[in-house]
Amino acid sequence: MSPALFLFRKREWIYFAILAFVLVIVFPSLFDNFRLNLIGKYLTYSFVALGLVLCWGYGGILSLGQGIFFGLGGYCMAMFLKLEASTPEATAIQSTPGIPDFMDWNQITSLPFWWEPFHSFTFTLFATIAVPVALAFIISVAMFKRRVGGVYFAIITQAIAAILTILIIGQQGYTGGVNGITDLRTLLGWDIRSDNARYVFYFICVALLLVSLIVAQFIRISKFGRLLIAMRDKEDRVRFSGYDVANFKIFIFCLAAALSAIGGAMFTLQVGFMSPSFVGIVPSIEMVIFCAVGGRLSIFGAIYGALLVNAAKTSLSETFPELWLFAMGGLFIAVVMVFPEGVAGLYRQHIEPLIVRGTSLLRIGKVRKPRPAAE
Amino acid sequence: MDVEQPKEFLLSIEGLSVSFDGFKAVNDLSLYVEENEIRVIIGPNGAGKTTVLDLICGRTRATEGSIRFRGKELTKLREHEIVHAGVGRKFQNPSIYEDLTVFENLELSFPRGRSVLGALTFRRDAEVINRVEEIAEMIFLKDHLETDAAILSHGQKQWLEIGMLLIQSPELLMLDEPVAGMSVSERLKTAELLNTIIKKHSVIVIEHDMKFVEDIAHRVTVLHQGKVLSEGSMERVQSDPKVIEVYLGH
Amino acid sequence: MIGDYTYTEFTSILAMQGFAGLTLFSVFVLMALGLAIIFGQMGVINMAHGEFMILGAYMTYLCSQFFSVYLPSLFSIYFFFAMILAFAASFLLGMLVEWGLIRFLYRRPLDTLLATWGLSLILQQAYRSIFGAREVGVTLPDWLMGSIALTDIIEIPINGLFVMGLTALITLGVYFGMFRSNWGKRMRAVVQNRTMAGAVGINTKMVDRMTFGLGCGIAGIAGSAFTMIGSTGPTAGQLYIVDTFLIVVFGGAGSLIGTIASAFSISQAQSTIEFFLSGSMAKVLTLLTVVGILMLRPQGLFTLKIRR
Amino acid sequence: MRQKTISPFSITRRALLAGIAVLPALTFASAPLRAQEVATADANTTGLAVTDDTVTVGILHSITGTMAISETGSVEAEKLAIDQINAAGGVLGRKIEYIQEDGASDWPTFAEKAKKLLVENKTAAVFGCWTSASRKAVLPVFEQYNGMLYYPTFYEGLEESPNVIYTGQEATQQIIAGIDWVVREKGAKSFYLLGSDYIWPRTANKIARKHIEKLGLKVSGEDYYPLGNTQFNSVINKIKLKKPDVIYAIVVGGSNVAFYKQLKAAGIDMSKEKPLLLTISVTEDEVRGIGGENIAGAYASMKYFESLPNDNNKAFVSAFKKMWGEDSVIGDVTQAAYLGPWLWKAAVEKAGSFDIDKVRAASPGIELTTAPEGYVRIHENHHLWSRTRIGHAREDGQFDVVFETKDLIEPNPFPEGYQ
Repeated sequence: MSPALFLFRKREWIYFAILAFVLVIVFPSLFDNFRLNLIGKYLTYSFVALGLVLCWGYGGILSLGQGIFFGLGGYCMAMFLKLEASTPEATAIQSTPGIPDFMDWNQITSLPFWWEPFHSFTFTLFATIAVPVALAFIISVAMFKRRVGGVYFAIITQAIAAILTILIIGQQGYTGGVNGITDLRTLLGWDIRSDNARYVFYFICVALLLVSLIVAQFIRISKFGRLLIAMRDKEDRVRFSGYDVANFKIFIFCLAAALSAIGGAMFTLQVGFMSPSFVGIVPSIEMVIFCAVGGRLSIFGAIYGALLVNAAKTSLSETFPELWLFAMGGLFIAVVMVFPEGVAGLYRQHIEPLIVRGTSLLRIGKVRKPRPAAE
Repeated sequence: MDVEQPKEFLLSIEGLSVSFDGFKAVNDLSLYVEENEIRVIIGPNGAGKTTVLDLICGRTRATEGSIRFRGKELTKLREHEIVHAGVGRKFQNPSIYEDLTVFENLELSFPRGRSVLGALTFRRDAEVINRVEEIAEMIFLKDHLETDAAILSHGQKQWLEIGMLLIQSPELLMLDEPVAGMSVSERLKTAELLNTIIKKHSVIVIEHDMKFVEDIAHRVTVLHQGKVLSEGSMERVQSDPKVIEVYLGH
Repeated sequence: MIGDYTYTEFTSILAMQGFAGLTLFSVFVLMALGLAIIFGQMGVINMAHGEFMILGAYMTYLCSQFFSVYLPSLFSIYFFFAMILAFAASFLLGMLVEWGLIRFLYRRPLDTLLATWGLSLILQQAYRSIFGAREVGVTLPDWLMGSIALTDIIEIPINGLFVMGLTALITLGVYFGMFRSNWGKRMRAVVQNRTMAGAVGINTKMVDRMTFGLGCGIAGIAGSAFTMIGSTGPTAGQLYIVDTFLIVVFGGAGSLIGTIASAFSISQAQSTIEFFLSGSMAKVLTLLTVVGILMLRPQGLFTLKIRR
Repeated sequence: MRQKTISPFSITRRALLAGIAVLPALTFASAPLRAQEVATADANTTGLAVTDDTVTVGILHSITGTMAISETGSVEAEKLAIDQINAAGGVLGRKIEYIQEDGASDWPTFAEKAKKLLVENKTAAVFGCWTSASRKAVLPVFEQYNGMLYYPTFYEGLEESPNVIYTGQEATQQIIAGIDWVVREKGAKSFYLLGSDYIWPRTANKIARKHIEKLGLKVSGEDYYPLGNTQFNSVINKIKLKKPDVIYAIVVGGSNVAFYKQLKAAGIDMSKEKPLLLTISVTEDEVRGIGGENIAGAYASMKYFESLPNDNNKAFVSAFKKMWGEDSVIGDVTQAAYLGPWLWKAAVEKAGSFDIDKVRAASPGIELTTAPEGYVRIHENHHLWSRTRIGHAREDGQFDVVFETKDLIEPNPFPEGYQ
């Protein structure tokens, strides 16, 4: 059996194919550039949700600070784009041409040293992942090596998200403050605001998402995936089976951070700016709900969850702005009380049996009993 | 260098103490376990039995004293390193992964791919499958390999956890109340299982069930208030007036 | 001369900053007490804690409106009625929430976190629909508004003193309630061994409900007190939640003394740094230090070492 | 609660209301244009949402979220203006229809909705945004799709987009006149600058500091607190120690309430003016939350107060209250939002076309004599020439206007020497 085939079971290949078909063929042909760009934006949250499935659903590590990594990834990309937009010619009216406009407004007369490397696109691509992962690594080493988990981890990540927001807003000369880094124009000379670019970014985003999905699936079906479940249920048992539990948690948390960072970078490219409002407490906890609605144990669910909640948010807040918070609040309660396995769980309970029955005549081979933990 | 430990002692505990906020749960305890021995630790509630196991396997850190295993000081190692050194531990309540199958439970305990990278590249090859099946046979779960661990009976869960230890091939197994909650027939089978096990491993057992203790024990250690009260064969311990005082007095 | 200040000025700084720190301390204790009970004793993460406080604040607002229109003669003491009403409203809502939501989730702390976050969103929108999106101001009786001048620089705000007194009173009340009363004994019994407590005839469900209600009720009083110093708007509660949780966690969950000690150290640190740096940086530095210490000492300041 | 503004004139409300519909028509002289007089094909060569009878515009503010509190007034004012314009015959004979979108206090949502309004709805103009962050977020969208945004809030300046008309004051207009006034009238020598921690207060304080230092006076302290902060005791202590003549406060949102309450509780009686408090962030809207009794005695520097005694304003205030309720209050931004549709109408009629480029070309020099704040004119840099006034806060939540600049102040979004 070749490894690639081994990666998904037969039915999962079908799910994967359906998802790819929807994202690559259906959405682009159904929606105009504007709506497609919106979907692209929603998909950037799918990266975060995917990371949360691994980290929270499987590993039991609830992070209320995914916005930190999403934001850092996005900021790294935004810094590069901002520098590219701040050529001396484009910023000739400033007191110090050649530096980002917000620095000039804050009487900063030369580019801070830590901005310098972001002139390089290669470095930026590297930093987009490396900076968030490094922070995730520091946080997780400090916490997991000392066996801090569960609720404490959630609260501390939330506090870090709060700190980072205040810091970004407070250091506006270096970060653009509450406005964020705005007015991004080109990527390597190519206008990112054009319809054309938006199409391209959408497809890059989809491609990256599908690759991430395969990576997540690889982890899920590997022994690592089973270890995550084992750690979630009986951490001590895993430890006394000879595993250094902290290392596994650190790895999965860093991976989730990396996925969030990719999402953040794609967000910046598609939306055209980055601001502290995607770093803080509220967006971070909303990201958890994307994952929970999709099904905290389903990597496919994560993607649908992010799409569904965001689409609902856009349309509900358009038509019934008053209702939106009620709906969102109800959603949080419902995924805890009524359908803890989210959309994926509902699908497995109600729809999959029908499909299985329908196709049972044609079916070849054994269908495994659906099991929540492994799906 | 320390002098080589006397050959006959697999595990030697000396002067071990631990206190929780002033309360000495284990107090200057010394205990020696030989190779291929079944040692049963008994004692009234709160005697510090489980704490001793916790101390050996690194779950609790000793305040003072030493624990040497094959000449290796365990008190300085972290839990997984102690496991790597060859000490396996079963908990009082069956501690298994309920969301996984029996096969997966055993597979995860198979001593390979214990690093992050190792776990990612781990392949379920013939060696693993054979070993899992072999152990499953020993623990009477051969026919339940694809069963979710959650739906096993209480006794089967206990066996599964013992199996998870066995697959690690530890030199020393520590079992905390392995027959608690088992039916009579399960209990007999467990005794049989333990008797197979000691052919290759040393075992420390904590047990309350005196009948069972009689069935398996080579030597018995009685703990009381964190100290060794009495030690020796079952008969000797049972006739020790100090033991009778502790169990029957007050 | 010390820095830019003369010696007398410097001592006045110390005195006044000390007082500012004490006010902040009282505020923190009020915020954290209810949460310390709910989180420490029951293990429930109540993200809607801020909204329970705001409920108390709105009750105070309603009371002030009511008294100024119907009972102007009693306006000067309406605040005491307001606090009772605030407690009662939050207490009842708390019991209702425990009955409808929390009791299903005792074994799943992370899920209580998500569910109560949802609850907080719903409450926010409810406040917005009922009271309007605008912040509402609460008119204080004159005797609460003034200050006592000790020297020409040092002036002690009366509402600050009032909040401090209130905090001391409530803390003592909670202490006696938890450690000296029968009810407290029952509550701690349930926390330590639920089955056993049930076996000896304690109605554990009722104890849970009362405990949760009590925690929320204290939040309500806190909200009522906040109207004297802060604002009351639908989303104001969210501002407090991170601080509050950090205080409880920093103190060591389950330890009342720990909560008070942590509120004290955080408030003093923050108000001291505030004096030398800007408010923003003071906040960042304080929070960073707390998070840093928590990383080194995750169990918080005060916890008992117990066999796990 | 609040007392009604006392009107010194014996004119009845009914008469005023009758007048309001007529006033604009009078200003732009001549009879209102009819649709037929300007063919749709001529008035709209770029595919905007214009028919023979209607023209569609967008309103883009936060209806939900934390900013909804502040932005409601702007929405109300814009709707009022559109109603009045329609009652007076519309724009180029076409009735204005509006599509309202909710920015939900979330900047990407603003960008998203702005794009929708421009790309899908083809709106001829958009009235909206409140915070700088939301404006920054939509700016690239307006520039890319060539839309026209009328932005009502007083703000930090440092911006001049061909696609935005700034109907509020930029920082120098609001700040310099105010500082000059306290220096001249109150003999202020030292200032304590205080703000919420984000771009507008920081930039504004920077300009203030430069100006104060230019006058040879002293800045005795500068401090920033995070948005939403509710503990100001430390800074109040610093103020008491430094004893500045003026507290220059740019605190916003929920923090305002806490700040003024704590200031009062700490024994700083603003009516004694020792120190005097001058703010540029508190309008009548904010006072509602703060409570008039907590801020009475403070001074605010801005271009508009609800109590302005001119006839334009009286008509505006009564029309506003008739439409949105007697207890509504009107702050500076609300009035600036009200100007948006009127300025747009004037520019369209001057251009004879809805085309964005033509409207833009026609905009500089557009004047409005009917503005509630008095006379305003659009500058080349798309900001408004306007007067700055000093209001003295009363217990009832209104301001007494105690000073008004003689001349219109030129907008200067990129002030040399102030950066």
